[in-house]
Amino acid sequence: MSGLGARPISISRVARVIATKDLRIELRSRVVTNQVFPFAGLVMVMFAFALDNDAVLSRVAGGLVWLATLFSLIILVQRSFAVDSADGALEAQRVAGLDPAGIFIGKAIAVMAQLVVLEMLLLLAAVVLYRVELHISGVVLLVTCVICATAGLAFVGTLYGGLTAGARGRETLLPLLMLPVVAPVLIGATRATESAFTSGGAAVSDGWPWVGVLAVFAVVFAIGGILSFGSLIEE
Amino acid sequence: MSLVVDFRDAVVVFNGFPALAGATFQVTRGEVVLLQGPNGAGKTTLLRACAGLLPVVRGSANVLGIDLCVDRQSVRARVGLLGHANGLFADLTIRENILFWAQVIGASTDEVTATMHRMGIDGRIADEKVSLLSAGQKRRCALACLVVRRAELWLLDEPHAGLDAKGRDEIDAIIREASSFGATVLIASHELERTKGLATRSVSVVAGQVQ
Amino acid sequence: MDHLGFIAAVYLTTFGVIIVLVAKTVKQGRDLASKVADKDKPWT
Amino acid sequence: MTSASSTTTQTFTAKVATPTTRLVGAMAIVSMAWVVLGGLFVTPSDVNQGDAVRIMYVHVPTAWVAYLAFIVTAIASACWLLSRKHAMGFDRVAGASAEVGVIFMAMTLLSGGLWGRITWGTYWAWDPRLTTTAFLLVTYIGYLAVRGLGGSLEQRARRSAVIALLAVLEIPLVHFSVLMWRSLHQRASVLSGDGDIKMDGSMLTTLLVGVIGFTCTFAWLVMHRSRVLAMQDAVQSSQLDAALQDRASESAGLK
Repeated sequence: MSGLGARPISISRVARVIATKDLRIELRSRVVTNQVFPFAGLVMVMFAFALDNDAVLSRVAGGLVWLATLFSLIILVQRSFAVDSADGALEAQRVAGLDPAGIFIGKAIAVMAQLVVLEMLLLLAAVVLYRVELHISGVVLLVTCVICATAGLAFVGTLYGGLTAGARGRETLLPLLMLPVVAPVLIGATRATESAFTSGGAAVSDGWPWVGVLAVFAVVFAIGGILSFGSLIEE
Repeated sequence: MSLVVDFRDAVVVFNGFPALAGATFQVTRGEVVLLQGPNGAGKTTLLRACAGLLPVVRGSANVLGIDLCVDRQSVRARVGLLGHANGLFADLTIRENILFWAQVIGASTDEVTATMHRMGIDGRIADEKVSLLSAGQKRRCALACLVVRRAELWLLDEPHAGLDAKGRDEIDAIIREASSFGATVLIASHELERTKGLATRSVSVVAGQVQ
Repeated sequence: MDHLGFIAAVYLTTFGVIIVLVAKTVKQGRDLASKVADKDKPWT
Repeated sequence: MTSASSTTTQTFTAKVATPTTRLVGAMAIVSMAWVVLGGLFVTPSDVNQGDAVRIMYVHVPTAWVAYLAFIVTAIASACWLLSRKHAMGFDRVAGASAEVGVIFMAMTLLSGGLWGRITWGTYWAWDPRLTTTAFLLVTYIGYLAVRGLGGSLEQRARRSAVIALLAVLEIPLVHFSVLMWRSLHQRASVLSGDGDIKMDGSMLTTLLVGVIGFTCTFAWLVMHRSRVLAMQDAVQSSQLDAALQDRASESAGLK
């Protein structure tokens, strides 16, 4: 105990430590790997049962991938805040005066990492189950689209997840608040993915304007979250 | 002597109820103050208000020279609150939990190792998942986080609850040591006999007021 | 008048909802006004 | 509250209504009566739309009020965040306006759907304006749910103000992406062509009076509703006073 008193803490350090912590917890507990990923795969199979037509499935594959992502996002965000709320660790972070912007960025980065893995698996499932074809020219578009969409989803998810975690016992509010906000991501990512798959006769070049929308969305909500996260997680 | 805590007629509302109803209360640096009183008297609320978690709606409240009515944020980095929850990550080990706080504030790994040694949570147990530990070990781990964070004001809410005799002795030793390094400590406890030996002063909290 | 049912439905729901809303607000206001001291009514 | 009334000479006579709200209310009643009479009986039917145009006299002002309500909520929320003293009046106006706006938004969608069934033959079309309106409705239902989360008055105000301003970020993005979606995929929208109205004098007047009347109704509702909210907050704080007195006597008795 060499002297007391707080040292200045930078936002980037908080973000890095929080992201590492969240990912390490996931590596230990494997809740997302063992429960959320199988759930997302199950949703993809259920879509096939409901639509029951190979031509339709390969036409709408892009949309189904992103719908399954949105459903999984809800669970993923709830899990991300549950590990903090369980023993009052989120409160401990607030009491310790960690910069809320740092907590926000850190948790969003961890959610992003998990989402990217999930989306890769879902796209693979689409290729296998729905028989979509992906050409080399579409790969660049698809990768850019996934990166931009994932950033947007993670920022919005963390933002509203923080609000519902701050107001304990109101986790059911999360989908109502979050899904309308991520609608542009669903529209944009679906169109871009369909272009990458060239489903419905779409050209790969049609997808790029949508990636622009996704990027704008991610930037807007990154800034919005950094500014407002502190107000939302207070009780 | 500088005042670490200075509450004057402070009213703190929790869930629409004035859990602290005009409390006047001062603590000077280096004191170890025992808060005693029946359940629901406002001990927990007093500690949480000191940590800047609950707003002071009437009266005045200063902690570490910061006016809580104006700014509840900047006091937080300098106090440590140990409530009924330990604030640990159940899926991480003791070492990882303490390292988390050390990395956040930029403390060295040596400091972490030294703290864990002093708290008696080094060796094999340091790499156990927190969810597998006993209540006493969890509590010591939580206190170690406060030490690593270098909190100037320790706010301990029933630190002895749920521990056996040995665990309680260990907590006492940790508190004595923190105090000897200059930390100010507020303890809310029902363990009057035990804590009186520890405390430099005791006050009673009754019906939302400090007497 | 063509589509009388549709037009009547629009007028009835719109004005019906407004009337219910106004009535509820007036009633709530009356109940509370008799309980709250005048010093807490900043508009007076 | 009872303890407060016995100690001091307070009056409880003041009503919610004031001359201003009475004037606004009277204007609302007169113009609404005009809309009903004018819209249903005086005005002729439209060349293109036939009698369906009569729905417009109600639908257009309702939609106008719904959007106005959300603009008011956003502005009041920003004012609350920016005002140095965080005056709770702004928060109450934001809340009252959102409550009224949600109801008017629902009525807009209903009357719009019925009008669409007559004119387009369908209740719903994936038109950017319609879709954005529906998203506004859902977003502000969420906003009202956040207002109901509890906590201190200040926390309620801060949280809901942030949510209202995030909605201001969200809605243009939704609108733009739906716009882009539709323009890329279905160039021929159901909305093109048959929506035109050739307005004569009485029709235009009725529509204008409708907008004025609905705006007055909105103003009246928001004023009254925010006063009701102010009184609810006052009841809460006087309950706090009573509880404080109880605790004081409790601790005195224990000394």
